Amino acid sequence: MQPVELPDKIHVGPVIDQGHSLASVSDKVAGIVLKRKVTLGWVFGLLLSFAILQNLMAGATWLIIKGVGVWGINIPVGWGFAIINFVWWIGIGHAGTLISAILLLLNQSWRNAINRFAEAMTLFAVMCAGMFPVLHTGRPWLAYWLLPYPNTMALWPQFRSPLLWDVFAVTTYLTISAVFWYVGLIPDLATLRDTAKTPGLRRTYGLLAMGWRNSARHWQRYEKASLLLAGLATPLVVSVHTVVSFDFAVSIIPGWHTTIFPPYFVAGAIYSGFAMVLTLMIPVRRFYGLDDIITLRHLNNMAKVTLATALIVAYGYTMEAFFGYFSADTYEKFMIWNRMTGPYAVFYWCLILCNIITPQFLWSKKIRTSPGILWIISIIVNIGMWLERFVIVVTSLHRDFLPSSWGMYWPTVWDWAVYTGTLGMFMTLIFLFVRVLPMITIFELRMLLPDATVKEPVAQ
Amino acid sequence: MSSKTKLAALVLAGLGVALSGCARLDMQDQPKYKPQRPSEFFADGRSGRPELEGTVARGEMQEDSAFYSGRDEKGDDIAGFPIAVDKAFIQRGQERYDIYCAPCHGRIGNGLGMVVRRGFKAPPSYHIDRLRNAPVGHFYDVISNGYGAMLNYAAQIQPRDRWAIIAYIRALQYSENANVNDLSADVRSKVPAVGAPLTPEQKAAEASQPLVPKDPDFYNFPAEPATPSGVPGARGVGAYKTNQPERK
Amino acid sequence: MSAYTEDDQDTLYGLMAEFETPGQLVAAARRTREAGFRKFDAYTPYPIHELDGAMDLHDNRVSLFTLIGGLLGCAGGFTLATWVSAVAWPLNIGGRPLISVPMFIPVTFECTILLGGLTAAISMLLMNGLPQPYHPVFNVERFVNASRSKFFLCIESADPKFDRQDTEGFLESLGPQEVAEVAK
Amino acid sequence: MPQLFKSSANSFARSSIVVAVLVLGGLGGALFELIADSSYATRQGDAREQPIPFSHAHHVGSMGIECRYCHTGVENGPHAMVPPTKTCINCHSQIWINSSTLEPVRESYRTNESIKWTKVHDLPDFVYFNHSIHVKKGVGCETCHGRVDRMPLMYQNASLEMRWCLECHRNPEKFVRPRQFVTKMGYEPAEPQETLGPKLVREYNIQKLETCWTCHR
Repeated sequence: MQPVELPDKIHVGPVIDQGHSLASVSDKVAGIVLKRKVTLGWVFGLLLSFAILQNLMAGATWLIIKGVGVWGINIPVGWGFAIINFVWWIGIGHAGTLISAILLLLNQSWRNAINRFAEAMTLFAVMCAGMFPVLHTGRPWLAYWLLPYPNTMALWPQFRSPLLWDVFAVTTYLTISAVFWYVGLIPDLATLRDTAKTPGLRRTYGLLAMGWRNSARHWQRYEKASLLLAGLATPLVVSVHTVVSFDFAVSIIPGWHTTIFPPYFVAGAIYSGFAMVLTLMIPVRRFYGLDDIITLRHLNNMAKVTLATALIVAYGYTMEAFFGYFSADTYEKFMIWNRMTGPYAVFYWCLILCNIITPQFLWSKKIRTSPGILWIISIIVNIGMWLERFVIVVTSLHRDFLPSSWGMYWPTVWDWAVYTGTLGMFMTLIFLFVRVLPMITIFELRMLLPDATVKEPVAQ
Repeated sequence: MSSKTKLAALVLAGLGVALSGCARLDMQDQPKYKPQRPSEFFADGRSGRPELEGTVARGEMQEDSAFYSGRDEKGDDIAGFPIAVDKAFIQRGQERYDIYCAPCHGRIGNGLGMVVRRGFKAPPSYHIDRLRNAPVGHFYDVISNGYGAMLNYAAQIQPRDRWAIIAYIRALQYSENANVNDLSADVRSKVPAVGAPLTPEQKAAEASQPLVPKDPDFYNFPAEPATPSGVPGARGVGAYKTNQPERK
Repeated sequence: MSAYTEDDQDTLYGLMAEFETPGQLVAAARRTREAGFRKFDAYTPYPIHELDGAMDLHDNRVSLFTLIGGLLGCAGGFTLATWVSAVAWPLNIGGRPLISVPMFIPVTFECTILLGGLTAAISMLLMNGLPQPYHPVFNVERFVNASRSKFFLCIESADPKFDRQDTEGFLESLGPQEVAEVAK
Repeated sequence: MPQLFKSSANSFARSSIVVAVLVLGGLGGALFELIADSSYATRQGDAREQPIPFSHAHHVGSMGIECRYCHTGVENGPHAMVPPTKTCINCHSQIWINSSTLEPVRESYRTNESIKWTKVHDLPDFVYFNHSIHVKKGVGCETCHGRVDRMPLMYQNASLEMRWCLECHRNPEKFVRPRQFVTKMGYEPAEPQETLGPKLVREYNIQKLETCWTCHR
């Protein structure tokens, strides 16, 4: 897979800076794990994240002791933070699979520098997402009841329910993401094994690398398997958020029951996922001095994808409003009007600001290539996408068909504990990941180098 | 996720699975009363509360004195059934009789039921003149209030069923004292002539069905003293010694 | 060509040549194959597609197994959904059909992906003989560079054409940086 | 590079994966089914300690006392009822009156305090169960409780798992019997159950109640 060289009018700079050789990229990326001293900043970050993770511990413990009533959910808003955060996290996860699978299929060479990191992010985000439905069951230790297995109750899950599709989609997504990630790691683990100095580390990475020896016969099957996994993961990633959107779209709640939900959710997922990759990538790139590997071209490309998905999402919002008007259905009309002017209107307009107005700055190439501003925009988009889920879930539910069933939803301290706790868990895992595993796919970086081109000597 | 975390997660998952196997689910025992469940609230430890004196439960107002007490206004046992008697009613009585009465009174009312064979004081046979001539109200009173060694069956047998049992007792009394001439002609023709010697087969059949089983283990119970020590408070037991108490 | 000796096969896994550039390796691999060797392998820090042609590597079994796995997952998922909904736990919900195919598509699809993906990864590992923490090639001191920056070609002593002297001479003729013995 | 692992590591690595898969997948699943479904979890066949070693085998088996003599609630109520002490005293006012085993019975009758029997068939509290309808529809005592006439100490004959309940609720014709034989122990159908069952299902208008709210209400 050779770098696709296109005119520089489109791309800003190369996918990897000049002056790198096969040895230097290997040493640079492996060095972050093996040679680099543990910095105070990293320790502080890890401890802070770990401290925030304790919110999840406390929140989950209290929830298990007392039941889901400790959350703010009640009639009519039975789905609160749990589903909001679930959808948000799953959406964030999508960027990883998109970058590693779809861009691999599209032969986009710039993906090589960021795919490992994005895949790890996917894995951790899906783990965070999984927390919410499992905790929302109220009896997490019985969460395995969601799976079809022969049991003493002679009961089976309802295969006609989108909530069960969710179980299948999310578990498949987690499994395939983990497998894809690990398969991608094997050659790099071998590099770490061969580069590490202490026997303990070499043995550890050696076991994880399973004895990978870079054989050409192995590489041939390996590439085939990677391509197949990418080919399978691509429809998977689209299906996952489609299924998540079915949780809403298959119901008959005004504001949920729309056919635009699947594409609009997938676009929103990619949107928030790319924003999250930017949010994480920009500081990591700076702290670990990876400017030469994660170049401005990467940031530029990611910003473009963010802008494109922002426009799709904007189209989605417009359509929602249009459906409300065009359906001529009292409830639909009321729903969209209530969304814009009701008690939660401020969240709606914040989300428009965050998700539609802010990304318009990305039309400017200058902004697309300024990491600092890009970072701020990416955070705003993350907040905006969270608000979008909040608005969709809460505004549709809090005004039931009968005014007698109207109510309000506000998260309790335990909602916030679990939510911030998953943020802590996510960050803790990211911090550990960057120290323990190569955060950039080394063997794919090598392929981007000029050295990697095969120039056969003329046979004598 | 490091392999250590994975391992810990696996161990935890394994524990969870193991625990789910032996621990009962948390909603399996709920803080609510089901019939006969003990209570920590009431001093006697019962959740089912006894009726207060004078309480009449809905639908249990017993206005029909003949039906509910077996006595007329003067307090004498009634002679006729206060309820229509038909075949189904007698069959119901037979079923109830076999459940509640047969253990002592025997299936045919001869007073040699299984419990009696184990040492309970034998009740009189129904087929004595005194009982054959007793009014139905007498039987009702005995079932409801006990008689001699017999405790009352008021809690076990509902009033309507008591009358059904009495109807069946009447049928038993009639059948045990029946005359062959009471049978219809075609049935009578199948009955061997009165006084005719039994065929050997009939003799054998009779011998093989003794009233008292020949199994030596059948009576193999620890001997009990002939004089009952009595159960304090047990109604009827104290009166047992006089055997035939004056009623009222 | 003379045959290998018993001694060689007992102690020697093969001979390994080290190359500086991917181009040299591809050329060497092509010539090794043309010379009639079959039991040989190239070791490179990243996949080189030119080697597939040079070494005549056309193993499509991973694809085949993935297809089979995916189809099994597809059939399994649909069968599970149908069996559960129509046989094991038929539940009449407002008279809707028990076997409602559109509703089974998501689960069928996810099962297809799950089984297909797992088969792809597992069959790749199995056919590559992994995990295999011990392998004779690791005995070569400089082989650590195979996962960093250097390119290796190893002809195994198990090859019928292998001969300690001749093969070493052949490898030297390919212009390597170094030819090393690979102990068993 | 010196070898990191001995050559034996290969077979060890492979076999450890196989073992791990077997242990976690197969054995784990099997063990789970075994534990959740075992008589240890369901307490099936587990005779319970009682304050008085009451023997159904003696009272029902050898004395022939009918079930309903004591369990008076079974026909008309949800609960078959453990009989009050008075029912014991019906006979034990004269039989075994000096037995120390029966002292708790007399004690209970004297003091008017309940005997604290141990519940054997303890359904979860989220299950609604009514004896009377089962008796009315021709489900024998024996069908659920087993050969009580052969139980010296009462034990739970069935697993009482939901799966077990559903077995009959889905196929009642395999289990029903004529009403008059409901309390009969060791009942044998007079004609094959395959023909008798459907006939009774029709006659007694037995429905296949499988909805959740049949039992969970």
